[in-house]
Amino acid sequence: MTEESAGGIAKKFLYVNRRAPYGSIYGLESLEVVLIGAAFEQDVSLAFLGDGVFQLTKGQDTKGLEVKNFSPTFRALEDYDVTKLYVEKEALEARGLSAADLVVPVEVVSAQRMAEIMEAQDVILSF
Amino acid sequence: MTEESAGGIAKKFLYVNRRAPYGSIYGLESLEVVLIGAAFEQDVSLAFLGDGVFQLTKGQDTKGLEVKNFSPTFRALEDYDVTKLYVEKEALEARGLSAADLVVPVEVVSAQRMAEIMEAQDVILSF
Amino acid sequence: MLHTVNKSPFEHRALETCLKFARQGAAVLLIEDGVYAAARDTAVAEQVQEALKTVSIYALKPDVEARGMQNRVMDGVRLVDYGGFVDLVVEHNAVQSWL
Amino acid sequence: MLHTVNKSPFEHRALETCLKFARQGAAVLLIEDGVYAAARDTAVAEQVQEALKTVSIYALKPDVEARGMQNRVMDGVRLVDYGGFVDLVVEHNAVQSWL
Amino acid sequence: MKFGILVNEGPYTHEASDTAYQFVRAALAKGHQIYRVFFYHDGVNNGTRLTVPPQDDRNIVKRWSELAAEHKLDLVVCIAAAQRRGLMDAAEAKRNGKDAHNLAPGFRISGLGQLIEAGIQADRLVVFGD
Amino acid sequence: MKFGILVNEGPYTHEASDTAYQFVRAALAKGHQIYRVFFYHDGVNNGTRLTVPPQDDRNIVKRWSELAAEHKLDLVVCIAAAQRRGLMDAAEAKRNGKDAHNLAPGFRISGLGQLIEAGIQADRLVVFGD
Repeated sequence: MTEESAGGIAKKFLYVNRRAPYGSIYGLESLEVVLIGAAFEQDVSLAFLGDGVFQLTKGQDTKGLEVKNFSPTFRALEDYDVTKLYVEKEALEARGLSAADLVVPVEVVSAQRMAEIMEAQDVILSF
Repeated sequence: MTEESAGGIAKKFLYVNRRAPYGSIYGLESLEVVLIGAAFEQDVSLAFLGDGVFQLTKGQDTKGLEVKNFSPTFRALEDYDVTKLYVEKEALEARGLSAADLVVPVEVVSAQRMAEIMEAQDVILSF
Repeated sequence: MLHTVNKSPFEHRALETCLKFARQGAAVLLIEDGVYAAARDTAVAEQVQEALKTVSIYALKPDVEARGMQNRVMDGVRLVDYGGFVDLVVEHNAVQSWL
Repeated sequence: MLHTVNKSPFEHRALETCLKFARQGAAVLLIEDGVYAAARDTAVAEQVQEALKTVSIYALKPDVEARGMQNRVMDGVRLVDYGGFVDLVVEHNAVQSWL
Repeated sequence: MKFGILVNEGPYTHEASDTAYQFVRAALAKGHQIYRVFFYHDGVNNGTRLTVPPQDDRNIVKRWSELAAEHKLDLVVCIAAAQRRGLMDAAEAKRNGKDAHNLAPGFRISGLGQLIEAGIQADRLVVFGD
Repeated sequence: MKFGILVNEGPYTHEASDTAYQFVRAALAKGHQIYRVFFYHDGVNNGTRLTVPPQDDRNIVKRWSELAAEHKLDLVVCIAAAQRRGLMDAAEAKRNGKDAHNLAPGFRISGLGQLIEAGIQADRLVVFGD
């Protein structure tokens, strides 16, 4: 197993994203952790709850803000073997969004299912 | 008039407090502005909306946090001729509080009245 | 009077509080994460539409675009750029920032 | 699993979100401005009482005292000091901080 | 018209400093005056010259400094807030026995009275924060 | 038990750094180990030696430094977050051509890998922030 070849047992890491992009830097700096963390060959999942779903929306154009649009980076996660992206169904709905509005394929899950996913983790990094 | 003796026309300053104490420093640092500002002999009012009312509650004991309890300082405001303290009625009620729970005498006002007070200001400092 | 709101209406009560204190004829400018309140078909859209009956609501265009919302802004909310923000401040006697 | 909530339930939706994801048997520790949720007779008290049927709720005593709430904590919410916070972390497999 | 500006958050973490900067630039472009920009709370962190942002990102501190130089802006960092957070100029470093200082060009450190004065002298005071 | 600690906010503005400090002290008092305290986002500002808090207030940076010395704590400031916000040690200052540095005793600057490693090595990771 990949995990054991890295010299240890893989832990289940969950990154919980609950903030909208650009109003604060948490989303961007959280993604920086995910990218670095990918090299450690752990069992990684990302959860997008509440306003966190806004990080994934299509059509972001940050020229007017003079900041970097980091949403395309989510598309690169696959190259890092980070493929488990869970999005809260109710959060999408409350915000008038659907999976088709997001820049990457995700698994849209109920609050109940998301709670189960959270319970199964060893390490939860929340930003 | 005091204002003219200070060499100018007094402006109406409103300090809007909407944050609970200790969870963040905004309440304390806002009060520091009020104290310094008192020397400028303007027409000063303080508004406590939402969680801002928590700044004024009696019985604060910060020993366990090892931070300074700044609530007694509100009692000193009178010495600085800062006497117009307005508290949002609905905010108190939602938090299970009444004027008797506060460290200083205040005027408890409706949202409607508070809106009128805000409209009458020249400068609004919000923290 | 001009009110600015910079918080998402889905996580904070800043917009709700602002609308409680914004009087007839006031202007509300949504900036930063506050612009999410300008989107159609959300859980807060009805509240914003109701508010439009008594106050003018603006949203800061660069913030709207950064969040990919340019095609989802509800009717009645007017977009302004930073220059328009400046004009709104000039036109009103005072500004209350609902941080 | 242990959940911590550090935001006031009157201004933010952090507690509401936490309670949505806290499963039967989980523990919720209120810290910092989150302790306001532990008070009796508030607009959110009923929501907290309802949650007490399925999860354990704790509040950090130094934060409760700093806010002058020592006599207003509702029945069923248990107070812990920093050592108790540490024990709660030890007793649960993981911690989710609802920031 | 004369504007006073209050910035309550530091660079990068919250959008406040960006919005304030764009507002100031737009106001200047329209021929308005900026009486003063006052940095309070974490806003004082906008005044450090020790930031090294990524190459592909904006340099928030530097562009404040440059805007100040170009338009003779008065950028004031609150001394009390700065002391709590580790911002100081050479004089403050000397007074407090510190071996380094970090204030960026174009900023000066002064008291809260400068904020009140901005409220009095400016036609409008606009607050940016979190 | 071994704890990893993540601190996401700076000193004074939010309570996060206070709570984290009290948690760490309580854990040590109970005989637990602190594998690492990692400072990210504005949390890096806990690592500046240039703060001068009021006499009657706690000195947040100093007490982190002292606790580190007493218990050999590993206090790590994230390099990427630090560069954005103006935190640097002597080596970083030299590399970036800066004329000053401000890292406090007991802190070291390193990469985000140190946070992941803390997640892997510690029995529990606890996050403090705003």
